[in-house]
Amino acid sequence: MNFLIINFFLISILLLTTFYIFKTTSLISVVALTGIFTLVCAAIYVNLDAVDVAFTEAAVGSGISTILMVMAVAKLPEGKKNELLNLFPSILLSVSIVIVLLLIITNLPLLGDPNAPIHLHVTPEYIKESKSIFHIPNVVTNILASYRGFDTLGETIVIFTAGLGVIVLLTSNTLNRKTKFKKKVKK
Amino acid sequence: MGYLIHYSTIFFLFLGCFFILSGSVGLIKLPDVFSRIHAAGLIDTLGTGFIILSLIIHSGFSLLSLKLLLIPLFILFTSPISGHAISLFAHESGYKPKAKLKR
Amino acid sequence: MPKNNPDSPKTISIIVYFILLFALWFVLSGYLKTLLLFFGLISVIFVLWMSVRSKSLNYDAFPLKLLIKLPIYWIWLIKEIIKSGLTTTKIIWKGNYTPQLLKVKASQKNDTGKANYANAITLTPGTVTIEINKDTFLVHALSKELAEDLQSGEMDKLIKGLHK
Amino acid sequence: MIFFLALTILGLSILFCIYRAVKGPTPFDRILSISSIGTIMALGIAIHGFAFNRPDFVDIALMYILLNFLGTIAILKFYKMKGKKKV
Repeated sequence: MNFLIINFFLISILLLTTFYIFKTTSLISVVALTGIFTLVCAAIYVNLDAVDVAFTEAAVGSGISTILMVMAVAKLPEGKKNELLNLFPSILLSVSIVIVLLLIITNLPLLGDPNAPIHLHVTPEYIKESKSIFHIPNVVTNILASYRGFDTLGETIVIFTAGLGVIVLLTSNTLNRKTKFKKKVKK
Repeated sequence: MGYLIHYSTIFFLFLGCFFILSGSVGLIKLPDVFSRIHAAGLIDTLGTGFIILSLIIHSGFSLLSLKLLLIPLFILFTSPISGHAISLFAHESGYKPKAKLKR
Repeated sequence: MPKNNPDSPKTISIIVYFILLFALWFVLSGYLKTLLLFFGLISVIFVLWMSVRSKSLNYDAFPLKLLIKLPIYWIWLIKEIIKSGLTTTKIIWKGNYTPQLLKVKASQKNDTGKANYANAITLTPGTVTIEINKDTFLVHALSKELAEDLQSGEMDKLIKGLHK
Repeated sequence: MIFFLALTILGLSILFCIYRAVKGPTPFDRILSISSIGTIMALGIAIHGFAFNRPDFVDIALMYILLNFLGTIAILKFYKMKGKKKV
């Protein structure tokens, strides 16, 4: 019950921020509101017990995509605004996607249903064997780091890039370097 | 002893929640950007501190409580930097605070 | 750019960084198996090597004297944060804010001390350092008592003693 | 049960912060409220872990706080690149 209430609250915040992302015209506030959107998305994943997805969502969404969007906005010509010239095609596209997704949802198994197809095939073996083979208590870590090692390597590279973003942002300032260079030239 | 742990958990948890609530009320109520930074600082320091303290008391001493202790430690380093950066850039981009300079 | 200070030799601060990073790794993972500890050691050494190579380490940050005095300072800082936080909460709920701008003199000599003082001012709720000139800070305070509290110079003196 | 009550209070304060993020006259108000939302959300995740008896969630709360700081500095850097201009 509590689980459902929390989910409902988070999704209503998500809808609220989406509405205002659609409505605002200044690009920097769109970037800022997208930051809230990603944070709430990751919180929903935490609530659904998908811890690793939440990790990746927070790292990629809040770490990399914010930086990329900020850089893109900085490169735009001045005075550019979030203009919506023709609304009709985008509304048509999103409404059709929503209809397709709603049709798919009715065919999905219930959340946490033990007889769902994914819980019958490999998962029991993972839960039984992984601890005795790898001696690490966390099953998700076992699956990610050893059964699907190569897959995770790619994800880890993404997270590593987020770390590099931290270093690039926090240590050297390219703008300062340029102005210093100009001063030297003037002298 | 068990009662003491239970009630102190409740006390510190709601103290932290009270500070977070008053910080967010301050975000709405206060008049300009420079004053609102104080409210955000209230959320960052006192709200986080008391909530983490209550969770540490609840969980007892273990590796988990050390992990919890890392949260206020990181806040101690990151919160003043972001607060200072916001106020500095707001000042540089030409927003003047409502207060006048006192000699 | 981090400068090399003769007072704090490079090797000692690298050792301190190593201990801190390894402690962080251990707290976050919590494994005691030899193999995993070895992996942790390798990753810590790799990170240290990378940051020495990219020159993003600050060798000035850990003089040994400061590390000993730091816990006492933190306890004092927490007391100060709680005190000014209560004042700020009272101001927010009552609504009688009288914002103040004031200039504060910093008597610390080195950059680390000044940064520490500015951070301490910003960390206590109710006062924010806006601008830092050479040794005067432009501070925004939420009310008169908070401003007077800062101008009495207690915090300045204590942090000056910390960095001696 | 206390944890759920605390989560409700945190949700209420998140709503207040979103009001400021949406309305805020200056962009700095928006950045400020986003950093506070990040902090409150991280605390909420920590409390949520204790409420559902899964205290391992503290790791995510830790990472949230670090990434929140990173996002704040990233958006502010944009202003340094643009110089003195109101967007």
